[in-house]
Amino acid sequence: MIKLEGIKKRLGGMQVLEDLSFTVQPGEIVCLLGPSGCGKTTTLRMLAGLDEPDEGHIQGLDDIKISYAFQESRLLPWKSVEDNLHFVLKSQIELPERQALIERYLDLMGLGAYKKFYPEALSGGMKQRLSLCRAFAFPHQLLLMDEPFKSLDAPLRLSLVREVARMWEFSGSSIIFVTHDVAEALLLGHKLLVYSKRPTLVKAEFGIDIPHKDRELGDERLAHIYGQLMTALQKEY
Amino acid sequence: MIKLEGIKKRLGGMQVLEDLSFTVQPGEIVCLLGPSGCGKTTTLRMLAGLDEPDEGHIQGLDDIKISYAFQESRLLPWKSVEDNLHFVLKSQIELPERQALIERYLDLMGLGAYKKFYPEALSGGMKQRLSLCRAFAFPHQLLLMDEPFKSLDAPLRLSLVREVARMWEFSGSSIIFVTHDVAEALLLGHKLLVYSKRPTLVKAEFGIDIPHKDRELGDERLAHIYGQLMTALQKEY
Amino acid sequence: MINSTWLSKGLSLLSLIFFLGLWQVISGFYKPVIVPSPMETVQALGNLMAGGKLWEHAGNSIGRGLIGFSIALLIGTPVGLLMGLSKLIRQMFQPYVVTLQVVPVISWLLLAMIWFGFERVPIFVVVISTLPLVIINLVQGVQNVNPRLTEMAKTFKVERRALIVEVYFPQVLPYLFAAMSAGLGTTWKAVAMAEFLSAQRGIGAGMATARINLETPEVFAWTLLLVLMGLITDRALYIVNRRLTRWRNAV
Amino acid sequence: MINSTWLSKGLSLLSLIFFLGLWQVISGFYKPVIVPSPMETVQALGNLMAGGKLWEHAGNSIGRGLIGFSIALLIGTPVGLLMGLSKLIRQMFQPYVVTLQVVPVISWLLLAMIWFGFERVPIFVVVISTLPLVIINLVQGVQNVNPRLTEMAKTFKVERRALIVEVYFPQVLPYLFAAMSAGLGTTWKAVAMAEFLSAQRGIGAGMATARINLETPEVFAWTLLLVLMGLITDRALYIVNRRLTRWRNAV
Amino acid sequence: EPAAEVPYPEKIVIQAPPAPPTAPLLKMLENKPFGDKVAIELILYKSVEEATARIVNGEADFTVLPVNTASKLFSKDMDISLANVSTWGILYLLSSDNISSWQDLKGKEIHVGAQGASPDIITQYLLGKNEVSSNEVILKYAGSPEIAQMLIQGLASTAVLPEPLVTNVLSKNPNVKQVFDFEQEWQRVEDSSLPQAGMVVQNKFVEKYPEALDIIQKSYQQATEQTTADPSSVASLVQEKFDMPAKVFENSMARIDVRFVNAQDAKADVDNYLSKLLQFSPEMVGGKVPDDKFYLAK
Ligand SMILES: Nc1ncnc2c1ncn2[C@@H]1O[C@H](COP(=O)(O)OP(=O)(O)OP(=O)(O)O)[C@@H](O)[C@H]1O
Ligand SMILES: Nc1ncnc2c1ncn2[C@@H]1O[C@H](COP(=O)(O)OP(=O)(O)OP(=O)(O)O)[C@@H](O)[C@H]1O
Ligand SMILES: [Mg+2]
Ligand SMILES: [Mg+2]
Repeated sequence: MIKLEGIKKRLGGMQVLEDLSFTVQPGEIVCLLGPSGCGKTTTLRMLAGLDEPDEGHIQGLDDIKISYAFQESRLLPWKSVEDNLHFVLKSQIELPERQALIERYLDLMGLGAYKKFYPEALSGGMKQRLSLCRAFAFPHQLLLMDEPFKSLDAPLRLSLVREVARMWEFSGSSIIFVTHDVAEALLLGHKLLVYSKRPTLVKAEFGIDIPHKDRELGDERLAHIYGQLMTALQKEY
Repeated sequence: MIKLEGIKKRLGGMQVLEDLSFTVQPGEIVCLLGPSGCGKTTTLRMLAGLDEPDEGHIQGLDDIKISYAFQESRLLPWKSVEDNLHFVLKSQIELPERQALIERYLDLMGLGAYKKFYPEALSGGMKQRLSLCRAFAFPHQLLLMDEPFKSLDAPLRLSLVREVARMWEFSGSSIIFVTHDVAEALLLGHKLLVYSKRPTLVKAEFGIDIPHKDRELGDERLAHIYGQLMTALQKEY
Repeated sequence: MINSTWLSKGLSLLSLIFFLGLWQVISGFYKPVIVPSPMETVQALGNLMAGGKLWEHAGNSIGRGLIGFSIALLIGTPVGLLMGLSKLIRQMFQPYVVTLQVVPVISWLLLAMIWFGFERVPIFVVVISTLPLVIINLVQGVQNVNPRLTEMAKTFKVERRALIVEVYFPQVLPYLFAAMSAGLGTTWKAVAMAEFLSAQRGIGAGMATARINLETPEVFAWTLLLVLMGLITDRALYIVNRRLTRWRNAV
Repeated sequence: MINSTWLSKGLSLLSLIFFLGLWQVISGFYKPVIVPSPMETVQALGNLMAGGKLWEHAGNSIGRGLIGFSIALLIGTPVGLLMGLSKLIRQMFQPYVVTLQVVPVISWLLLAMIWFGFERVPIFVVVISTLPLVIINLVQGVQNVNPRLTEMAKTFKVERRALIVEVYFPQVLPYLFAAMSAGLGTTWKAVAMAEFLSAQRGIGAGMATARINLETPEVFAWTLLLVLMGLITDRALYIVNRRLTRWRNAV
Repeated sequence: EPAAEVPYPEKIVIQAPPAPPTAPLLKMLENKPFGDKVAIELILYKSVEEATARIVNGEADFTVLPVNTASKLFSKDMDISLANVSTWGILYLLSSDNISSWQDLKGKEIHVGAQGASPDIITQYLLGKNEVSSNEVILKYAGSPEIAQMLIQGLASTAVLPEPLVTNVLSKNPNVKQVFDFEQEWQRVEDSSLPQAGMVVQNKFVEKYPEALDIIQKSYQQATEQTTADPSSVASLVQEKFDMPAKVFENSMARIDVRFVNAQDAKADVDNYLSKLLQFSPEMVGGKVPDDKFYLAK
């Protein structure tokens, strides 16, 4: 279990996180929602060890393998699509297997034909998908995803949501999923956290224990949570 | 009237645009939808004069002032938030007026407190908003927007959709609006174009002549178009 | 933060002490006419200072160096920018840049003396030696400018001047700083070299006299002075650099 | 594309012709002992070639230059990377880099002759002259590496070696190329200079004899040879650079 | 031309290298041969290029140069004449090894300053004349000051050096002895003197100011005699202007042969010297031994 307790963080002379606490159970999908600039990315960065809280502490990260789909795509422009994946995977997986894995993920993301392209020759959504490939393919017990499906068209988004659910089923990893799309959160999350405006706390929390395959956006239980969620989000303005 | 006729474009050894034709009436809001990587950004680039069609031609762009909200934020990292705006506006608007305009737009986008911040100290959504400020503030008769509201939370998105409608009312500019969010397209567009997969054509076109203030997502007429639109988008997979 | 500043101060001091120690040890193996000890060198520097020669010579050299390097920057910046921006111009000018780089001072010397007069030869030599550094670095800098930002500026009809000053220049700055850092060091060396071969006054002229008279401590004293000048300009450059790239701290 | 290649070839040729013309005109104003004409220079080069001196001297110089510059790259690359990565190391080493830059050859000369032997002095001088260029450019390069990509690599637990070779290196490459471009030019000049002062054979030694004898056409001939060497290495570097940065064409 | 009516220029510029043979010029300046009528400026040059540039630009009326360099400039169409020869002996072979004859040099490393310059050629010539072939010795070249330093430290054992470095080395390393005086050696094998450096004058100056030229020649001769007779009288001046310690200067004056001989009288020696150099390496003298016009008429 990963536990954040009383996290505070100042950035750029402003109090960003003010007493943030929540837990992530093993194999749980936690969705973070909240206004732009409230500190969602900052939370992920601290979990990834790229930043330190000013106060408070994070427990349960030792020996946990983390993968991260950054908010920006952060690809190496001098490496081709497939080499961007080789780059992070080569210390993790040996070669014949690695190549197969890479091709599988590229095909999954509809990038199979672009293996030899350099990132700058990809469209915005294609970069985003490549960045997702990397995060999925990298072995992990905790997967951090920062608006993973932005820049993707609605049908693709939906199919990727299903794909994530399927992969989660297999791997049992914990996932922390930052999104602005309420539908995505409802379809994927076991726990939905709504952040307040800066200075930020968790101002609302919703649990959903419906199995993924049974979740439909039209479903009444989800519609109920949807309403509450929208209200919680709306209150911030 | 802007008119694209028989536009073809190869990129990276692949036929991206295959015979693309459509028109934009003065003061019309045209929404472009379509799968990721189909050529939406390429279309905007050609309208902005950043790229040339291989075949076909674009008419009606002479003497038209264009503003562009790029898919990536494209801010100058060495200039503060407000200086990024001064940079593009200073040849257009004289000083006391310019400063007032900049502050107005920054406040509108909730960035008023961040005037002196450098872009790298902004969150992803804040960068996106700054990039939008720039596109709105720059005087234009044609506004190109490439997924302008990605990375923004749902309530903010909605309020910005209303804001764009309000601004459009004032200015009467033409807008070409690329989005993956069907709701946005329904709330804003006068003409909705659905691109096919590569090689790309306009495979469906919808007109909506309901005034913006009367559009509600629950509205029956919109719901009808929504269904058709989703089907058109879905077919691509 | 405070700790690391102290640590680095301490280490810098340690490295200085190590250097002086090494010098002292080496000088023990040789007569002062070959390697004078640090003490003897400082003494020679003191004598030069007392004799009033130091400031006269150093003043000449510093003036020439700064003038020469400024000229190189003034010429090199626009030329480098243009060569970076246009392949055509680059191909036309590149052979001249290589020529400037490669031709030894000796080959220019006579012509330079005839054309510019003796006292201006060191300035000329500094220009010749540092100009290629400035140009080469700027060309690389311009070629590595982010084209997406240039597109942005062009889309918003930003004037050419603003494009160059506000978009290109900040991206080229690190290259320019590398050039200036390399160029300032070269400046002091080139001034001394040229004065050594041609001038009546200046650090290099002083070195030439000391060398003929086998006054090695004095040669070392002049050298020490050059090193001090180098350290001062390097430091000044570092401070300017830090100022101009403050925005990086945001990352 | 074809057009612009032809245009640029034409312009390059034009600029060469202009240069030769200018040289011819200038040489008209002076006696050959001051400025020999292009023809006289080429003749002198022909004589050197016929006498067999050319290849012997040039071979020596080329060998020394390449060895010296390779050593500078081998030392400078890791040192520059480390200095860029760690402020502590930078503060410790920076004074030494400045010292290397600023101290004129004359001040090293004797020690170099004693320690390395006469024939290796030119190699030493090349190392001394080009090492600071390599280090300074690499330090700037490393300091301008995109920290977001470094974060990415660290998050994915990429090994230190891969981080340096695959993330840092490509970003530092343009700075390294600027350094190599500046360094190769400096190499040929430094070799000639050092041979001029110390060696029996080599282009610089040939120049020294020609200079003492006021054989200016011969001095110019050696200079021309240096320029040719500079142009060749510059071209080679350009080709390598274009290969290694092919990914940029994607933008 | 009205200018020709004026017997003296306003100012006369003489350039010379900063070495002991230049000391008489300091003395001459002190003597004020023209009273206060004409200013004489003495410029100490640092490189051949510098000297050449002044001659070309007409910025120096008189220049003290190695004799072969003067010949070279003359045969390269410079409008100059040799006015006098003032330096005859200035080169010495020093060694810390036990050497008494040329044969003893066999198998030794000899350090010589300035490859291809007159010290190098004279050394090779004398070796040949004394039946030591070029492959029996190892000639090593470097700058003269560096060679002197190595002799002092004992890093080199045998070297050819000019004054004042010779004095400097001998005083700093008692193991090093003077073995040969090249002037004497030259006289032994050539039956002629060894002219090393002299003064050239611009021909324009000769035409315009014959009287001034005459005064310069005479007063230079006088100053040379005064200086050799009593070096200590100029020692402090030398120390001030050349930065050369007075003692070093006085000791080297005791060794070197500085003697004013006007060009016509030196002609035979110069002619012989240049033709020997020509045999060895034609480039050293400009491809041919200069004709009579080279020597300033009396
Ligand atoms: N510089 C380039 N070189 C090669 N191919 C390119 C280049 N730019 C774009 N492409 C290709 O053109 C196609 C269309 O790209 P475009 O950016 O227009 O897509 P898009 O519709 O905007 O997609 P998205 O919604 O993902 O942003 C893609 O397949 C992409 O790989
Ligand atoms: N390097 C920095 N320096 C100063 N302030 C920073 C820095 N990084 C982030 N901030 C500030 O921290 C706050 C939270 O940023 P964060 O990126 O966590 O927001 P977010 O919740 O991810 O927003 P978004 O949804 O827009 O991505 C913002 O106000 C931002 O200005
Ligand atoms: Mg974020
Ligand atoms: Mg796009």
